[in-house]
Amino acid sequence: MPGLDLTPVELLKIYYYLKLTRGLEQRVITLYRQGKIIGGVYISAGEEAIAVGSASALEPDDVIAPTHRDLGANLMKGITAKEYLAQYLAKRTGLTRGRDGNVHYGDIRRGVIGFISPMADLLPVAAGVGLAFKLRRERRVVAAFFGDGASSRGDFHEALNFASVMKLPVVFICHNNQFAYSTPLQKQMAVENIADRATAYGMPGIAVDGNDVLAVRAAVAHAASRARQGEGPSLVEGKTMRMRGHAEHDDASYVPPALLEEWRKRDPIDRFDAYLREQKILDDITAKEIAERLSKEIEEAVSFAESSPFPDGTDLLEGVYAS
Amino acid sequence: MPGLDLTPVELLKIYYYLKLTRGLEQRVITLYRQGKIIGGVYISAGEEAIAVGSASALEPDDVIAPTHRDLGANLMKGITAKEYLAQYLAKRTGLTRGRDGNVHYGDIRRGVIGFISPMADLLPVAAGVGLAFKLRRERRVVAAFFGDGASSRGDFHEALNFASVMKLPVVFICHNNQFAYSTPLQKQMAVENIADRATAYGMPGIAVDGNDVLAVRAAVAHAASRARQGEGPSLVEGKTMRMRGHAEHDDASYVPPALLEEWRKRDPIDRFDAYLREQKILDDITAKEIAERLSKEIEEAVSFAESSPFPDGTDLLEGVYAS
Amino acid sequence: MEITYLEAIRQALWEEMDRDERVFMLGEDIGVYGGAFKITKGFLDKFGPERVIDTPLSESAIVGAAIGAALMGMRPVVEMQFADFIACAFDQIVNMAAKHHYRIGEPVPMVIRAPYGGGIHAGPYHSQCPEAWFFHVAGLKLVAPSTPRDAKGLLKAAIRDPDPVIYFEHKYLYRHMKGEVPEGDNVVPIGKAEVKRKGSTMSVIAYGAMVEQSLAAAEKLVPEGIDLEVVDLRTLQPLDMETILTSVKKTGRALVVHEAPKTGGIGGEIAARLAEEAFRFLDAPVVRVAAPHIPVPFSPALEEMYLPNADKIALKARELANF
Amino acid sequence: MEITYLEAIRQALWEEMDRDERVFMLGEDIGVYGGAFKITKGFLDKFGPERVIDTPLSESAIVGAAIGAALMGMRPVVEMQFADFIACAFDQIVNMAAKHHYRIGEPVPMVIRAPYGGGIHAGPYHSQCPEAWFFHVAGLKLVAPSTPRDAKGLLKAAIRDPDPVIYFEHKYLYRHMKGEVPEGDNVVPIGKAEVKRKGSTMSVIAYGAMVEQSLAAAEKLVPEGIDLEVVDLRTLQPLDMETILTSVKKTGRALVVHEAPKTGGIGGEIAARLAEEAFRFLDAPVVRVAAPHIPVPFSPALEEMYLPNADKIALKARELANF
Ligand SMILES: Cc1ncc(C[n+]2csc(CCOP(=O)(O)OP(=O)(O)O)c2C)c(N)n1
Ligand SMILES: Cc1ncc(C[n+]2csc(CCOP(=O)(O)OP(=O)(O)O)c2C)c(N)n1
Ligand SMILES: [Mg+2]
Ligand SMILES: [Mg+2]
Repeated sequence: MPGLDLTPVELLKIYYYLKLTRGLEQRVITLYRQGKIIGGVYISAGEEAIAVGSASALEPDDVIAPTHRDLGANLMKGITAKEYLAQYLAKRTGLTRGRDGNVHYGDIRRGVIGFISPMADLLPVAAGVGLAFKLRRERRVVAAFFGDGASSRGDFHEALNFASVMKLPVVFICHNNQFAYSTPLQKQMAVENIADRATAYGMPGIAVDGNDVLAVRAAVAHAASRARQGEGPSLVEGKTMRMRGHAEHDDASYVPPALLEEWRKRDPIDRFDAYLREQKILDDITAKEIAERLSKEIEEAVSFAESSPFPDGTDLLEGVYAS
Repeated sequence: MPGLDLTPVELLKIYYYLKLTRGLEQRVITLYRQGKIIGGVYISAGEEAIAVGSASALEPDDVIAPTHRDLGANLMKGITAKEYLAQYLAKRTGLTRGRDGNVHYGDIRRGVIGFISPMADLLPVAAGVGLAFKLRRERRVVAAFFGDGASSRGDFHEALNFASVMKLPVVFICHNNQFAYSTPLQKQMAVENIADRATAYGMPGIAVDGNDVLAVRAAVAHAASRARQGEGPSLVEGKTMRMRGHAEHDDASYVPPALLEEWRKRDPIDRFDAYLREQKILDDITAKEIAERLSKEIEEAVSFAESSPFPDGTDLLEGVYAS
Repeated sequence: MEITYLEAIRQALWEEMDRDERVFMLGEDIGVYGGAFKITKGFLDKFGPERVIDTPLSESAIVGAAIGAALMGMRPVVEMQFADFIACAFDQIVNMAAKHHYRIGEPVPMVIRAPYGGGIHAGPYHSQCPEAWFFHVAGLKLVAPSTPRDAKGLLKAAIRDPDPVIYFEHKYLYRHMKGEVPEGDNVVPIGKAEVKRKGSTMSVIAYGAMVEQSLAAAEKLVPEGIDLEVVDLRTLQPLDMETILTSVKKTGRALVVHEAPKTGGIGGEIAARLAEEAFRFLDAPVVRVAAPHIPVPFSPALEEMYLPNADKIALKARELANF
Repeated sequence: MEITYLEAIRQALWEEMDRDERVFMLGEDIGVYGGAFKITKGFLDKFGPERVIDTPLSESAIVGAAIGAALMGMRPVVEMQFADFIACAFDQIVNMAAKHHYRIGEPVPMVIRAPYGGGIHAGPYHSQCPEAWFFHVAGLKLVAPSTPRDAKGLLKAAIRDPDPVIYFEHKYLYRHMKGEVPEGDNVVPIGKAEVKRKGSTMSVIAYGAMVEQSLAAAEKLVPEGIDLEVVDLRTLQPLDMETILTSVKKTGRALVVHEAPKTGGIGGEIAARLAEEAFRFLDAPVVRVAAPHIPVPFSPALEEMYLPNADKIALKARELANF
């Protein structure tokens, strides 16, 4: 059973990051409603287990190439709540210093490739990260995230093929949240599982319950260990559901309410919470303690972000080039 | 057994086009050696059965989107030997009137989409042709050709996915001739068969002996009839071998001679010739008659092409736009 | 009656779909959702899923399919969700669509709607003005309306045009810009600029969102006795040099304004043409107002510094008037 | 000793690979085959298959992978088989590579070698000069050497540069152009134009294959008392306006020459900058010699009409001298 190899501390760490992700995003939604956010807001509520489960399976010097619903993974790699919120408020203290917004940030020193909008663009880039590891004989792995929608793009195909031919240490991880914006799976592809596409590249493909954080972790850990041993890339698909609009402006009225209802019952955090309690790793006291820590971390981040200055543009024209 | 549904006249037509393709290309090689060709020369010798077999399975108002080794299909759709050679000589009488060269020609009225260089670009275009048929409720089919190399490109993926989701009447036909320029299959993909990639799109994929013209014909006929009945696209892979260099300047010294030797024994025309003789459809007399007709057609085409004028450029600046 | 720029686009699409059954639309989320900007809201109900196609997330396939359908005589209208993602279809546009008529002589009647431009706090990936990428490519027509009337009339012209047209619709104008639109089937011809304000001191040559800003600058400058003539290009390719030259020969001074970065923008070409064709009439150098050579920054203050506006135009106009 | 332009490129690659083990190459057919133009012949034997990577036919993956490797501190050098196919990687270049440093502040040290240009009878898909597609994009450096010395020195500079550099190497010059190359590790700095011929009548500003043609035009005009100063840009982005301005202020006249189509080419920007920054020094309009706004035609006579050359330059120079 997945999870049995983990210590309580490790399990609670996963719990913490799931909750931190949920809590921070909830806070962003509030800030959005208060009109404090600049631009769109992309929420991963209900699919945090994919980001967190995956990142929890990585080693500290592994790299991630996140997509727009991977806050949990970014946090685990060391992106801070403060930086995250400052980015949403378009502040100078955000990771792009106000030059880019919301989910478009990264820091290679912490192993996070900065996400960019064109879907699937980071998949070839991740292949290149893996190539660098391979050439330098480093036993590092890169985890590359993408959505079901992104899997229709040419770059998905080129990247998976390239990585497979060269046996690069990449774990391709799909958030199959059943929609690309308003477009349901059946209008995107004529296959049941995105994991089935792995066949086309001669790599292992596995579909897991994306709302089971330990199942995700186990699948990614397995794929990462294969990759680390030089056996090449894998494709891990997490089946999940986008529980909110594409972005916060979208009321997602095109999503059948029954579908949401069904998936609400499978909430990954509720499930993991129940599991931990069952395993006697979590009780009310610990839960409350963690909730307080989280609340503190989040509120400090909000204060930080709100009190941070906007960029003043004195260096507006600088930094187009590194030299 | 494939071929049994064909009349002797139909079989001899296939024979004629196989031989015409081989003969014309041989002639182009000679012209190339004589320095009369402008630019590169792309030869399909040894893989004519894919183009001819496929085209022979189509209806007159079906459309093809050829790749650069589909002379046989183009001829069957009505492109003439004269036009073909004039194109190679960059003459005004070529299908692009000297504006483009060698294998870059087409004529939509005859159902041939003009090939362009970037590999796989015609696959989405073919999907669009199929889309037009579908929207207009026309029972027409488009056959879209590509090489093993082209199947690594994003446009391959996007096109097959698009066509499959929309159930478009497209038959995707791969010349798997084992090399993309100098790059052998194992450096291009980590799968055995390109046909296996059909799985990723939820469409049927079949690999056939690409040097067996009737096997190709049967597979394409089957796929075309599915497509015509609204059952969507298929992928047909013809296993074959590129018997010459990528283009005539390339001595293909990177190809193991034994591999060529092995495939020379499977020459599609020799095999079809033997089959026809076995079936008593072809004898020396008919063969000679056909050889004479071919030789006449080819030599007339050479004269036509050689005596045709070069474009004089009086309209050089015209025709960038249709209006 | 005054309608918004967005409503004008909607009406043009609606009327053209109604008028000509060859016209159909394809793009991401344009059907059920009605498009990211809700331009095609209601179209699915009226015209059905065959003519309002929700596609997979694959810009290259979408554009390629439009080309194929256009070759078969359809009139596809593609919606890019944001113009920024047109980069993903660049090859199909410049290599396939643009060159086809010159090479083969067959028309490719298609429209790509590209929602472009900044001013909506959307950062580097949802604000770009990519028109100059295509301006250099022979075979494309480019239009960029600045008013509801032109938006409607030019979109009609684009859909009826036999050539590939990229229709740049400015996102900032969608709901900000209102104006009168004539009753009935009013087509604004491609290739004709329009003087939006008569003036004598200098000619301001602008397009898209910069027309409004230029007109505002003109009002600002009235008290100073500076009288701007504002020429709205409307069509960028082919450029209406006649209208530009007539204006500049009259005023003797030219200020070119665009939102895209100055370096390599269309303004350079206009300035160069003016020097070549109206040097003797120029009392002063042609001056440009445009964005700096950086990605479009996200944070509002940065974006404001980045974007040209009425004040910046007025400033340069004053300098030019005093040259 | 005189070496060819091709040999100069080869030497630069060889020496850089030798000097810095972070440098590696990836592209189609560059290993076993030694590249379509044989530039990397012998590299595989010397540096091995990990540093000379034959990739699948997938330009977007190749460029994306180079970006990823560059982010990890490698120094990838990509070979496009022909510059025309860079269109297939356009999105990765303009959206990912170009914007990364401005947004995130991390360098992306990579080189894309783009064999470009006409004069080799290769038609619309193997002759394009696509530099203007990228000139408008902030964050890219563009170089285009005209001599073996610059070809070698600029490629070294490009490989050592921390930013993404597109290295435009002219196919016509490969074997046509010979010249002295200094011994040793000679780096030609990016961003510096060079006066290739001193003169007094006018400044001819050119790059790539047009430098040779401009120099030839200069010789033709000597008997007529017209004395051309030929400025070789060498770097297109960032433009060395200082050198250009110094020359033009001295001569009072400027003729800009490029092989790419005039409309939307780099010449427009230079002309505009000259008007803006040297208007008082200009005794005549800045004039451009460039290709017409059509695809590169195939047939030799057409291509000759299409391409700028010494005669066409001399003709315009004469007109300009007499202005
Ligand atoms: C190339 C490209 N085309 C279009 C878009 C606009 N867009 C942003 S997200 C999105 C849907 C993405 O769906 P998916 O990959 O399933 O991710 P999800 O949002 O469902 O997590 C679209 C169409 C984009 N960002 N990139
Ligand atoms: C996008 C693109 N990249 C590179 C090339 C250069 N090129 C022309 S043909 C070719 C190999 C094609 O291989 P394949 O698709 O297997 O067709 P084959 O020539 O083997 O029939 C290459 C690399 C191209 N035409 N298009
Ligand atoms: Mg999704
Ligand atoms: Mg092949």
